[in-house]
Amino acid sequence: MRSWKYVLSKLFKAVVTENKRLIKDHYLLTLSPLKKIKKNRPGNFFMISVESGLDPLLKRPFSLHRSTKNGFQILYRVVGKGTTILSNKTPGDILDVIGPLGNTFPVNNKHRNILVAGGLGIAPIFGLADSIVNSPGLEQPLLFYGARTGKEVLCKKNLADISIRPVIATDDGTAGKKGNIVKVLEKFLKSGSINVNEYSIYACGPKPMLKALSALTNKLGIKGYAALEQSMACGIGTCLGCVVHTTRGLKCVCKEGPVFPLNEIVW
Amino acid sequence: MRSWKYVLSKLFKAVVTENKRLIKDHYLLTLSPLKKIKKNRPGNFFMISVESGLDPLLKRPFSLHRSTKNGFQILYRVVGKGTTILSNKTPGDILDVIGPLGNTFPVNNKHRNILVAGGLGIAPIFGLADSIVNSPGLEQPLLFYGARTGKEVLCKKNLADISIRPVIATDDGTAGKKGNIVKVLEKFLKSGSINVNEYSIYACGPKPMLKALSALTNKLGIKGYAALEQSMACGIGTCLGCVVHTTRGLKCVCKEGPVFPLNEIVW
Amino acid sequence: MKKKTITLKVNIGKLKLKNPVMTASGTFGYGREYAEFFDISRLGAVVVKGLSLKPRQGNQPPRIVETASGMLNSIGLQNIGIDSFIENELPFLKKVKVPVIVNFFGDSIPEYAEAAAKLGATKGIHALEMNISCPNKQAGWSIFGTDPRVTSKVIMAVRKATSLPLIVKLSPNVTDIGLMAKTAEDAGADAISAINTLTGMAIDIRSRKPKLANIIGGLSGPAIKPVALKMVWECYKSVKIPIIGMGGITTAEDAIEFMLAGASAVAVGTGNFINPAITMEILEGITSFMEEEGISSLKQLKGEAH
Amino acid sequence: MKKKTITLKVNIGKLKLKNPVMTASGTFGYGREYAEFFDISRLGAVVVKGLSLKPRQGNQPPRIVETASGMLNSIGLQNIGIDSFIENELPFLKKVKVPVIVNFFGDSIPEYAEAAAKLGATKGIHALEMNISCPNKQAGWSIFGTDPRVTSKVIMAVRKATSLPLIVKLSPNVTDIGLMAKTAEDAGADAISAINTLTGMAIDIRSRKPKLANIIGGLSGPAIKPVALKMVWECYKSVKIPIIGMGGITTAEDAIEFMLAGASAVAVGTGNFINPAITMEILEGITSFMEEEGISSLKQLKGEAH
Ligand SMILES: Cc1cc2nc3c(=O)[nH]c(=O)nc-3n(C[C@H](O)[C@H](O)[C@H](O)COP(=O)(O)OP(=O)(O)OC[C@H]3O[C@@H](n4cnc5c(N)ncnc54)[C@H](O)[C@@H]3O)c2cc1C
Ligand SMILES: Cc1cc2nc3c(=O)[nH]c(=O)nc-3n(C[C@H](O)[C@H](O)[C@H](O)COP(=O)(O)OP(=O)(O)OC[C@H]3O[C@@H](n4cnc5c(N)ncnc54)[C@H](O)[C@@H]3O)c2cc1C
Ligand SMILES: Cc1cc2nc3c(=O)[nH]c(=O)nc-3n(C[C@H](O)[C@H](O)[C@H](O)COP(=O)(O)O)c2cc1C
Ligand SMILES: Cc1cc2nc3c(=O)[nH]c(=O)nc-3n(C[C@H](O)[C@H](O)[C@H](O)COP(=O)(O)O)c2cc1C
Ligand code: FES
Ligand code: FES
Repeated sequence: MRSWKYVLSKLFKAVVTENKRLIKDHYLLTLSPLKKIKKNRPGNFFMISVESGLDPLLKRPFSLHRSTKNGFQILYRVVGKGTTILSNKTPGDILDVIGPLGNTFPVNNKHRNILVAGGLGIAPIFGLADSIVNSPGLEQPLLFYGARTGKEVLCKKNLADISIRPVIATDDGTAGKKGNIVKVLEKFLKSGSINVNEYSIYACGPKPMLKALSALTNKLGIKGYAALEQSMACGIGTCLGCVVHTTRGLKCVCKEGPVFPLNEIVW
Repeated sequence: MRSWKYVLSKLFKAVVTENKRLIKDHYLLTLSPLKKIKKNRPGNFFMISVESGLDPLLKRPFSLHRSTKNGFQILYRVVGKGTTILSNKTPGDILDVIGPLGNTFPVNNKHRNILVAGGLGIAPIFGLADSIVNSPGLEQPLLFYGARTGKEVLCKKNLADISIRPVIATDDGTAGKKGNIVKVLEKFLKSGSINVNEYSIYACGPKPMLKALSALTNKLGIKGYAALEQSMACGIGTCLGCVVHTTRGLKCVCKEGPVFPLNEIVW
Repeated sequence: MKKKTITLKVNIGKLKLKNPVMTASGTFGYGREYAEFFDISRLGAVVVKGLSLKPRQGNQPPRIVETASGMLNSIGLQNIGIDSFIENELPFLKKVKVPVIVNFFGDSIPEYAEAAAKLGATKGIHALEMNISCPNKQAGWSIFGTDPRVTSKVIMAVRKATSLPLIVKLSPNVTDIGLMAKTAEDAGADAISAINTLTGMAIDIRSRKPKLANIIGGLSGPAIKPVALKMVWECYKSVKIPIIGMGGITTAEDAIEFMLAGASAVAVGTGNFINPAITMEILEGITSFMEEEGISSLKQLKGEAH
Repeated sequence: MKKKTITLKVNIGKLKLKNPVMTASGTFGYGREYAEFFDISRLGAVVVKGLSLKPRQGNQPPRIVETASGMLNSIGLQNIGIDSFIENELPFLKKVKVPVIVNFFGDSIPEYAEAAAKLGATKGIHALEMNISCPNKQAGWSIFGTDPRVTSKVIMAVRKATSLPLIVKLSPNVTDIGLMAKTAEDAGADAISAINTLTGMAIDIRSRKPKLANIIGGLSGPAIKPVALKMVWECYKSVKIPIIGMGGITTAEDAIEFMLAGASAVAVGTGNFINPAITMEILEGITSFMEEEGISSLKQLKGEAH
């Protein structure tokens, strides 16, 4: 009767080892699974139960930020009921999690990889940068990172540790250039010295940013990918709740994404 | 616009100052209201929110166990969802509470008062004993206290502190007499030396015990009162959810009780 | 936008209210108990527990079961009767100076009409809310709320019996609530309130018996909010008379959702049990929302999501 | 009572199941994804996502909104179509050796019949579940589930088209579910499943627009359990054919409540999203309960609360 447990693999309990407030409403959660979990890769996400009761009911999706020795980290912002509860977790609390879920960023081994993060988009993009830096034979990636304000530029130390010096833009100019990071990227890509055929772009951020980015990459004919978000129920491709429009029809963000080619996304 | 707050009085926030596990699933919760609350008396109860979310939805009723310098105590047993959540509260947690609610035990100043507690019924009965002991001019009450087993006999030290030596009976005989506390009381009341007209009885405990007790008191013509329980929604007499049958029709436990004359309860 | 330009005033037909937040029948008694928690004169209106000509004992206990984000009740319309209400409870509400809406019901069409006539002749009552929808049915009683022909007849009889603003409270336990709303409008209702409780039940697996003595009860609370909101939305599409929206409201945001769906005013039921001062928090929240969004009148919200 | 004397076997008409725990249509895909979480051959049956003759795109996103202890969905019957199911998905389920119940629907009576005939002629399908109740209606589509005359006609057409066990899945959005169940029984259904989702909606107060692109969605999850349980109770009173109970089941206790109300088997929907292995925990819990209570067969539970 109890033999079903052997197949459980993407379903696990994880203990909170740290839940650190970085700035204002941004937190870094470190989880240590209570059993061996599947290997996770940049782009993957986890569905986390923030509550054992029935309200809130559904698990919340969060991108893998970074793998650690004993588990992984989630970088999140408090926006509603679920994330508020999550922000009150303390070391020793145990959470139900499923994952790793979803696809990964298809890094191009031969290209120079350009990473673009907007706001919390740095959560998966940092992990991607880390993994590229640690992949022998891959060139150091470039990071274009936009935020609302200087204070919300995260991961500065961690980026420095892997020798990445991001090009930063903020809405209010309190860090890096003032303005839109996609504009900054455009300028870079259009500068005479760049051959766009040698670059690939990997992005995560708010919808308007990704939309602008896909307009840009489509115009320049440069290959790019973005991790998307959509409200989710199951996280594994069974409820068909998380679809987005693509040139190949409606696709599930949880299963066929979250990473999609920029030129296939229909905004 | 905000002036409504001035009338709030039975609605308050209280901070958990202690939440001590006594035995197995029995806990003693000490609450310190964040504002001055109304005077509470034995028999009164409080409706406590165990959760800020919507599940569980309703507040839970708990008898006043004992007043403290900065607040009051609740003695409770973990039986379901709400009490499980309550048992996980730690000092510093803040709970929404309404109370004190309900009526009190109408202690007879001229009689010798007999208190009868079954199981968790000791929660309000201890408070009653304490208040009688501390009322000048009142005789020391007698306490008949039944429990399932010796380990579940609570408040021993506190009872000793107020010089009450309870007559105990347990189902398994591991403390006091083996058997039913109502039977023990009956023997006492029927012993030749007792004039039943000089005694009043105040009881709280499981329904079968109270039923047996009311049969006994009705038979002997001795005046008695019991604190009853019923599922509650509002706790203040507006939903009409918590009614019990009495000789005077259906009555709300929350507003017209929880203490009722034993000879008026229709079982 | 300056605060002083905001008005929360709302008209339900001839009934003029200073704000749209009222209490739902059966969850606020006759108002007295809540006066210990806040100044109830600040409410848009108090809707009292459903009254009948004669006092009623209601159903056997147990009458309350908690469910996921909701509760079942089978009170069964226990009430003190119209006479006792007028004599013992109404004077208090009059003194408080809060608009009083009396929820009432009968066992037959003549009883409905007689109750309405009696209440209509009483000073200090501002409107009547006709309950045709209580799920605790006895002897086919529920047809008043589910069979449009009977619904129409009983409303017309009540309409003739009183000139007070007449609110008809609809049952959600029907296939087409829009049709029921239209039936009420055509029969002379001045307003609709929606929704009453959904029928539901719970079973104790150890005793293997229903948890409510009455077996079936009415489900209320946040659990039913999506259903209630959709029904208000349907009613708004089908009638022109004002709608009082209710069902699971516990926050200002919930109340605003109902207004956007088409409600002119809202009522809070089960929420009062969770927090006795919840109506005041909702009122404050609506005001803040209007300030933030630069809305000066509730007319700018009503039905705006359509 | 010794463990070995307990049997979880249950018959749904001619369909024999090793246990009463199945998955609810639309919440388990075609089974494949959950095989990564547990051995799905342990399920009483897998009920697949609703299929139509032609593939369907479904509704526009957003399609999911969480509500208090529940969720709204407006998937709109997106599916890969019967042919693709038979070719690409059924072989996997056959290999797993789990009973397969195919949920299906059509836009017209002939389409329903054609779909049933096609599925009925396919090896490896153990029963058909006919969805007449999806609330994501297009062009009056919902009348299949709410107008007894139409319900009767479409079921009779399907009944003629297939000899597979035929389960009719009822809509809860009706005044009298007992009547709908009886209609299905009389028209030839071998079993009833109840309930599908309740219609509901949610509004974003900042954008002042419905949160679902489709405006209206179906409410599921623990919030609706009391309503579902009461409807199963009503169906049990009105028909003799077996009932598959569903609506908000997340624990063994919930499942047992449905059986006590009259269900022969149960289906778990939204619960799968909360915990992908929930069906196995429910199965274990039912077994433990039977051990504790000395129950050897589910027959001793079915309808016992009546
Ligand atoms: C694949 C994926 C990866 C994600 N990774 C991260 C991450 O690494 N860090 C992080 O902070 N957030 C991430 N998110 C978003 C995160 O899931 C939501 O912020 C979270 O679910 C909100 O829960 P809540 O209960 O606090 O908010 P709710 O109370 O549910 O909603 C509050 C607000 O947040 C919005 N919201 C709700 N769900 C989502 C969602 N899925 N996506 C976007 N907005 C939403 C609502 O529309 C509402 O405005 C990710 C989402 C997806 C789909
Ligand atoms: C006036 C009053 C005073 C009370 N004082 C105390 C007290 O001092 N200490 C204490 O431990 N308990 C007391 N109770 C009982 C207490 O309210 C319940 O144990 C509690 O509400 C259970 O909540 P739960 O969520 O843990 O259980 P649930 O999950 O709601 O239910 C678990 C079990 O407890 C039973 N139960 C639920 N509510 C009640 C209730 N109101 N009365 C009895 N059984 C119930 C249920 O039927 C079920 O079997 C009192 C009840 C009342 C009405
Ligand atoms: C305990 C209780 C008693 C109720 N009694 C009545 C009543 O007498 N008359 C009536 O029309 N509605 C009655 N209702 C229904 C409410 O007025 C309201 O329509 C319903 O509960 C939905 O709102 P809510 O979810 O905010 O509670 C009652 C509801 C509850 C919970
Ligand atoms: C995302 C989702 C998709 C659904 N799709 C279907 C479907 O295709 N066919 C169907 O008959 N029911 C469908 N349903 C209804 C469920 O099968 C079930 O009847 C309902 O959700 C109640 O059960 P629950 O509360 O356990 O989820 C769907 C439900 C959900 C949540
Ligand atoms: S969240 Fe269920 S299919 Fe993507
Ligand atoms: S609990 Fe509401 S009247 Fe007693």
